[in-house]
Amino acid sequence: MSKSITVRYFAIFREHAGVDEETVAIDADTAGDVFQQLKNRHGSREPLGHCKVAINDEMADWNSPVNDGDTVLLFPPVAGG
Amino acid sequence: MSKSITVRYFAIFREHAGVDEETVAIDADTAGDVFQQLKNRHGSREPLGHCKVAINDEMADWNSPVNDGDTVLLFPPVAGG
Amino acid sequence: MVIPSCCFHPLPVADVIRIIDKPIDPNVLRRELFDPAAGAYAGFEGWIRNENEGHSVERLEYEVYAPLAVSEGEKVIAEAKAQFAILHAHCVHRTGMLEIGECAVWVGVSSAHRDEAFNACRYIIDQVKVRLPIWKKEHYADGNSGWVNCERCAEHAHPSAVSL
Amino acid sequence: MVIPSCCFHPLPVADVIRIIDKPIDPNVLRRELFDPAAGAYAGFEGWIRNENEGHSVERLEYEVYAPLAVSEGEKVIAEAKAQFAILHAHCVHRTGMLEIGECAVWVGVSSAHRDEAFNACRYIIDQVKVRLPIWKKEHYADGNSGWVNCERCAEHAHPSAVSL
Repeated sequence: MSKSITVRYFAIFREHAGVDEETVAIDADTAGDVFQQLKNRHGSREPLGHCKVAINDEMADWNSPVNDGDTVLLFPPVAGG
Repeated sequence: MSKSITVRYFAIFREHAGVDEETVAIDADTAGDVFQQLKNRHGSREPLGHCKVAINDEMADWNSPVNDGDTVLLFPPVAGG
Repeated sequence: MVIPSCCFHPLPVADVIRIIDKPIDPNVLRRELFDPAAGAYAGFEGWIRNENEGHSVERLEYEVYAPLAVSEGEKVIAEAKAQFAILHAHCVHRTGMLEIGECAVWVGVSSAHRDEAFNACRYIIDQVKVRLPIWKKEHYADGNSGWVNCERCAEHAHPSAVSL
Repeated sequence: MVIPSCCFHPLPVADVIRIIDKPIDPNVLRRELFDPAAGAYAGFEGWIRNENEGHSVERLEYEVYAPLAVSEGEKVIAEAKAQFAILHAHCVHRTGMLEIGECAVWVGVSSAHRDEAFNACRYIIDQVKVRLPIWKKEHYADGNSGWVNCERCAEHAHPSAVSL
């Protein structure tokens, strides 16, 4: 069943997507599903394990469930410092 | 054979001796001999291994030889930092 | 300006991690860690250097997602305080465009003895680098630019190495 | 005063170790270590704390035999540079009477990467503490005083423990 998910892209993902944020109708159970199904948006061939995800401003796992109305933040590999 | 040795005392050794420096006539082969024979001056019961010694402004060992006219610096246990 | 360190007084310190877009001033920051019981202070600074993996770097652009950088940074500092007998620990990270020689991140720790200050400082910077949602884009002398850890990483990602 | 770290220019640096009788200013000192190739800076400061081994300390008096403290300190820093891939390392130690909270010793190291900066900084302070001819006398709240590592050590020295 399709869910309405707001997706936020960061750093290189945002540059690929061309937008900071968009709301998509998507058939996804987990954060990982969102990442995989939006490959043509964020354009990343990164392994999921290199990236991070947050749901509604809380750090999450790739197998965390997503619900209708959630905001999913897609983080490419971090490089602080 | 007696040698003329100038001895400099530091920190607690100086406080015990009551002088910064004095020249003594002493029958000593090594820096360790100087330390042991001046026990009543520096007043220390420290093991030699806890203390350090310099001869003519170069760090030395307790078994370094002392010569007539040398200046021997007696250093109690250090505590920098 | 020399601020005699004997004249310290505890500053009001609400936040142990901060994301700022102005130059980091380690001299002001270290004063926040003063404590009459502190015998040791360890500090770390990450500076922008002119080279990375053979590329000549002209400047570095930091992107920080502040809400989660702060909450994750607070966790890191709480972990350091739980693991090591320290008194105070703070971290400040820059965002925006930085020039060569600028300070991108500062970590400071005070403790009674030096072992704990060194270990906690190292723990914090190590964790900050791998856990906080912060990205940097290098701008090269040849006019190109690249996101650190991203483009090269993606180029080299082979299907067999992909894992969840 | 904020000195923007982007505006650094190499300072003339003759001496890598200094003994001074005025307050240590880490902000000026760290600037001496700036280098366009430096990505990491690790700093250590020893602060006067208000307690040692159960004694309430009011102030601390440092005695330094400068000629040998400097020559031994130069050896320590040369060893650090030989062992670790660092760019610059300096150390400054105070002499004279210091109050609680004052900085007694500062060590700063810059390097391309953080591992080397941390390890060299730790090496230098560890060696400085055990090798340089520096002594400190604690002045206690009760009016007494004592040389650190000396009097208590002498009290507990038993003939059987004496060794060359």
